[in-house]
Amino acid sequence: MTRQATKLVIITEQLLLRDIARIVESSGATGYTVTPANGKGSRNLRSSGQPTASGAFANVKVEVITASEALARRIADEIAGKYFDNFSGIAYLDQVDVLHAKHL
Amino acid sequence: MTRQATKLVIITEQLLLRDIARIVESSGATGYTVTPANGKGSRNLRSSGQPTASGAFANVKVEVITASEALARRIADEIAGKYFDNFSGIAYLDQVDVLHAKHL
Amino acid sequence: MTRQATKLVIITEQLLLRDIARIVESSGATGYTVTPANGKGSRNLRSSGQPTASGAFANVKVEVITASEALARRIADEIAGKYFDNFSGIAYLDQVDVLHAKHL
Amino acid sequence: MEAALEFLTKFLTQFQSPTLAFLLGGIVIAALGSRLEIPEAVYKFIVFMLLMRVGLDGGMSIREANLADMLLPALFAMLIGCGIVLLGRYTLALLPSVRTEDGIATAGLFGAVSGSTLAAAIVVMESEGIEYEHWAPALYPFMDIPALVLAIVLASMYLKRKDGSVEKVRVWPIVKESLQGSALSALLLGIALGLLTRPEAIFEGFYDPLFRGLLSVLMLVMGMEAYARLAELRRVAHWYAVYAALAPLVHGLIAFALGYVAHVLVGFSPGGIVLLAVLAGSSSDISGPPTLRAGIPTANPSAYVGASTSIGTPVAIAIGLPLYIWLAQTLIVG
Amino acid sequence: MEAALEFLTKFLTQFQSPTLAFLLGGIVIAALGSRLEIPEAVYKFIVFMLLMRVGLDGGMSIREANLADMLLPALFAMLIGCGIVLLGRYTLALLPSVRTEDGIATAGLFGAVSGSTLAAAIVVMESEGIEYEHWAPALYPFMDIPALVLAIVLASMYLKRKDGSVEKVRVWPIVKESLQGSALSALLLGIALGLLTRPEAIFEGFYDPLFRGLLSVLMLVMGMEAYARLAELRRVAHWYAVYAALAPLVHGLIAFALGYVAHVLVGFSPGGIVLLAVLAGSSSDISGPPTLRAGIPTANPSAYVGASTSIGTPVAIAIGLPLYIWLAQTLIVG
Amino acid sequence: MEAALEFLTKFLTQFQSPTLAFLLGGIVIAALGSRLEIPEAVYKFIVFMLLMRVGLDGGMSIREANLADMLLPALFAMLIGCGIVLLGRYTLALLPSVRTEDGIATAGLFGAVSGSTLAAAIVVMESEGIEYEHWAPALYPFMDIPALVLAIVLASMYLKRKDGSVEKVRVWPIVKESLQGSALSALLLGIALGLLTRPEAIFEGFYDPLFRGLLSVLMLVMGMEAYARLAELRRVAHWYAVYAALAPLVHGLIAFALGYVAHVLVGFSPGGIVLLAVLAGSSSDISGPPTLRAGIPTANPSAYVGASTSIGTPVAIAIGLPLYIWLAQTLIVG
Ligand SMILES: Nc1ncnc2c1ncn2[C@@H]1O[C@H](COP(=O)(O)O)[C@@H](O)[C@H]1O
Ligand SMILES: Nc1ncnc2c1ncn2[C@@H]1O[C@H](COP(=O)(O)O)[C@@H](O)[C@H]1O
Ligand SMILES: Nc1ncnc2c1ncn2[C@@H]1O[C@H](COP(=O)(O)O)[C@@H](O)[C@H]1O
Ligand code: NA
Ligand code: NA
Ligand code: NA
Repeated sequence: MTRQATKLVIITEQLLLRDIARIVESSGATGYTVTPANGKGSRNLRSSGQPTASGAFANVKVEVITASEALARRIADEIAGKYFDNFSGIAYLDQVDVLHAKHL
Repeated sequence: MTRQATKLVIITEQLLLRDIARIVESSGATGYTVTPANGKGSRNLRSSGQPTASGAFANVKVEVITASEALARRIADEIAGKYFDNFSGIAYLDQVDVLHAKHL
Repeated sequence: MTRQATKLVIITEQLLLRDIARIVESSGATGYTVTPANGKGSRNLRSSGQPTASGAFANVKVEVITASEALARRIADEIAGKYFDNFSGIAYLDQVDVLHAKHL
Repeated sequence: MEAALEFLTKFLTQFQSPTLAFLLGGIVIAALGSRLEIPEAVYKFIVFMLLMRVGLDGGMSIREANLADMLLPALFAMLIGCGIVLLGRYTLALLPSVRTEDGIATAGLFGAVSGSTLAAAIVVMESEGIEYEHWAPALYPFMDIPALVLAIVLASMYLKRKDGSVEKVRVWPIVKESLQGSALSALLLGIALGLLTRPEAIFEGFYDPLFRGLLSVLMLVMGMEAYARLAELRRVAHWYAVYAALAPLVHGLIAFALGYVAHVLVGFSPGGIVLLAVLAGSSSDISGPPTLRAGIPTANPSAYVGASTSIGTPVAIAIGLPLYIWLAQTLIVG
Repeated sequence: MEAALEFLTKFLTQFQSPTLAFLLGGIVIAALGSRLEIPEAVYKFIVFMLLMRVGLDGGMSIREANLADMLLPALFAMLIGCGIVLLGRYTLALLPSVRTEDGIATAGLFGAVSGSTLAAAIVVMESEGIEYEHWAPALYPFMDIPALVLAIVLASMYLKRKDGSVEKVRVWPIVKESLQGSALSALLLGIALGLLTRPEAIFEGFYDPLFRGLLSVLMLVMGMEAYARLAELRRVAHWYAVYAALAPLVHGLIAFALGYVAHVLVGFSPGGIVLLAVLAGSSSDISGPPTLRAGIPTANPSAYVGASTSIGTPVAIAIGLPLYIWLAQTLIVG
Repeated sequence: MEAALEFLTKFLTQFQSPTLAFLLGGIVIAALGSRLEIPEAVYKFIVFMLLMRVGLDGGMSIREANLADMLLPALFAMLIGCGIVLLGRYTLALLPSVRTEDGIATAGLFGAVSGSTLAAAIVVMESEGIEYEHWAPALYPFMDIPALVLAIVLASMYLKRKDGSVEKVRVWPIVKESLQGSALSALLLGIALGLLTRPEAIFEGFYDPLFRGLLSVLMLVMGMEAYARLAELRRVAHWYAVYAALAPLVHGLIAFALGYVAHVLVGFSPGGIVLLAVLAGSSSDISGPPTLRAGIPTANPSAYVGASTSIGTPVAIAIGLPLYIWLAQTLIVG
């Protein structure tokens, strides 16, 4: 199996992870992957008062692979609309070829 | 130098990392990169009995950049064939342009 | 908003992170994201004498999204030119569609 | 005159106490560009250990305490938490260069309580042999939660008035969010275990002996952090720095006065008064910021976290704490 | 009647011991949605510290032990490990709603040993002043490894029969895999260091004094974990829950009986019997699961990990441990 | 003859001391493929704890020390640091199969100091009741920094001569980089706090009692690490292995001789001489490698890190330390 799919990547504050996971799960996407991240962007808000001196990862990178690009865009729009005015965040799409996955 | 290449991404259980590294190393690929990850997919097996309450990263994301797409597919097929029936896992390809690398 | 952009990915030794961040920041890029990584490549230098036995992530993956591909290449060339002879490192480009970002 | 001299001496000696010395040491090495790092996992565990120690101690002493004695201090703690927020709402938040919601959030953070400042006070008091009601740390949530809730409610009211919206703010989710945070969870779990079970052996063999030493490490982190945040604070209005320098002392002294009333009415001890003042003078560093980010998303965290971490906490520990101890010893005991 | 009452009292007092109190505390705060987290690095280090402490103690006492005394208990440990797996293979794994390989894997995990349950038993016994052979923890691998190996062999035989394949299962790689796991490595290293070197000073100055306190933190993690896994357990057949509730006690009592035989034959102490029963009643939480995932890949870990972590371990600690102590005191000492 | 026998006994007993036992234990379990892991966060924190303990102790004793007594040893420390590098530059680095810059970097690493070897020496000396000047660990930076700076300068000079370039090497950035590293930061912060503040209570209640135990864990990590790096070392010229086996002892003995001079001239104690020899015989494991990577980027870290971690440190601890103690007891005290 090789199947064209869209990978949505959202990089945002760790603090929002629970909410974002909820949005992705209820969107109909078949899964998602989270990696720890740090970053610098337009504003440099720190999310949590968590020590910067302890090398913590304050951001997360969430990747959602969807068969339909429209779904990926809907998820991105919902998250950006809800949070990106007040929280650090960036969202982008990438085209990938899924070789093996249980569902998609 | 700019060289078209294929990036294979495998997201699977941390538990399998040693085996997967062995497969990649013996495949002829010139290298690989591993990042810690967490995720949710079709099944939610936990790999290790490792506490979920301690924020551990139970998955890994392995990226292998290869000059030949066929090699990437072979690696993915071997890993998926061996493990993905019984372990969490997803594999996909992405096209990238390698700018600097010692070998490829 | 959907905007074609270039994602530059640099995987190199953790040790160089401060210097690389300085280069990216002064290049005019609007931001960057860092994730911990481990890897194996052509040489297997360990950067720091940091215990390998303690599961540390000795590499970092730095991603820089730029509106102009030329800027991404300039950043990659500067970093590779300065460090990749003596340090582990790989640099590649990927095309992405940015959906939401404060600047770009 | 003599009294002032005495305070000055106390104040300067204080700088040699490990608590303050490590805090200042942290500021200094951060300023010098040191790459020393206390890993996040260790930092989180130290916070757990300290709050568990404080909670266990509190719980064990509630067992023997007269519940009636705790009522007035608890009521005062709530009043203080709310009073601090209202005070900030009608001073800081009204200043022309301060965005109203930023000011309210800052007041909320200063109304909330810092577990590490509390731990620092306990260590200093115990090493100086000052007695206090060991249940006093249980006043923490009585001050912390009302302050955060009130700040979020005030900010929502303000923002809704601006928008013309009429939705009501729901209080319970904020309370729950606070209680589920890692700091309050550890403290309350400790209190419950101290109250309901027999943890004396591990308290005396583990949590208590490690208390002071772990606190020294935490103070080092707080110092490094204070320096790291100064840059953030510089980007916002100067009024935040002024507020952060004065508010801890003003809040502490108000609480001291109320504590004194409790002293007269129900025999609240001088040491208890000091702790009440410390709770009031402290500003939250662990659980407050994420609660406020979620509750007042439009407020700028650089303002409130910067003010609290960079200036509020050092002032609360370095000036507030010796001040309240000196006051207690001079006015009450003396 | 009186005896039952006595057991009930012992049982209820037990709930106030720090060990059980922190376990229950962990379950409760997880159920209440607390975001308290003991970082993975700390959790791993605590496990190392506990097993190193147990190992050093074991090694130092093997030095003075009569090796002949250890033979029978070690043999019994092996028999028990294998017996538990066979018992599960021919009860749980034969139930219609249970996939055979899932049942075998579960039996393997319950035949294997939990380092944290062992540590909990040692702390409780030492705080109750119950004597035991300090080399008894060295029985751990004699029970753990045969159980895991036998489970993997039985599952492979079953699956091969289904497939018609005739390949032989290789035992040594499984044994090696077990021995190289972090838990057994730490325990065996501790035993070796205790046996061959002079670690008395650091045992008494470091590993032993921190033992109880660190265990309380580990118990908290185990409690949070137990709650977190309940959801997984609910998704599999109810029989796993029934097995997980009964098996620890059945296994513990069988081991108790065999331990009694050793008591009569070679003077194995009542405390040693309790430890043997605890080893048998425990189910592996650290090293067992990955060994089984690798060895029986088609088995569903939600079944065996869920059963062990959510129900097996709490039952083994909260009911099994006081039961065996009571039995030992009533039947043997009394 | 008798003396040699005595040394042999001392040497073999040493293998039973926890310090060396855990180091060897680490090598053995790594060689056996154990998956035991001391998490990075714990490792970093232990290093902090040990250096803070050494620093506090040093700082507190500098308070009472006669500064003049420290001058000569400090001068000798600098001479030794530079001498080791020069010695390596004109032996190892000139060998035909050794790239010059790799040889210089290796000499730099062996001239620099290992905090963990220093901590190991202190534990062994204290457990054997050997007196020493407690400010002696403050000699660390006097040897470490000049060695690293000189190595980087020599390498740059060599490389520039090869290139025909005439740019000057700037020394201050290298010194600053060293001082800001996590190891020296912790040590110097400890010294400053010990000198200027009153940390006695936490020193005696926290940093000191945990010292030996934490060191045992660190030794375990160093052992596992030594094994892990052997593979790297095998890929480079055999001369590195030869150098790594001999250099620690040669350097230690040179330092011992100079320390003896200080003994005669200013009464430097036998224990102080041993520590000076240990500093010289040790090779940096934490802060040296990144400084050298940055300072001599073309040098191959597999050569110098491999040589130091795999062979240098084990030799320095297992052979050097008991040798210097025996020499001090035989030649000076005896
Ligand atoms: N140009 C960029 N390239 C890569 N990552 C970025 C970029 N801009 C922002 N980010 C990431 O997105 C996060 C939020 O960005 P911002 O909202 O602009 O502060 C940052 O912390 C970075 O991790
Ligand atoms: N649609 C998806 N998008 C992103 N990551 C996924 C997706 N599906 C699965 N994954 C990742 O792949 C892992 C295994 O998936 P599964 O085998 O479906 O449980 C998950 O834990 C996720 O990390
Ligand atoms: N073919 C590859 N695929 C993925 N990552 C690679 C590859 N080659 C190198 N890398 C990464 O880049 C780092 C440096 O590579 P090198 O400079 O070849 O040692 C490695 O540690 C890997 O993390
Ligand atoms: Na307050
Ligand atoms: Na068992
Ligand atoms: Na040296």
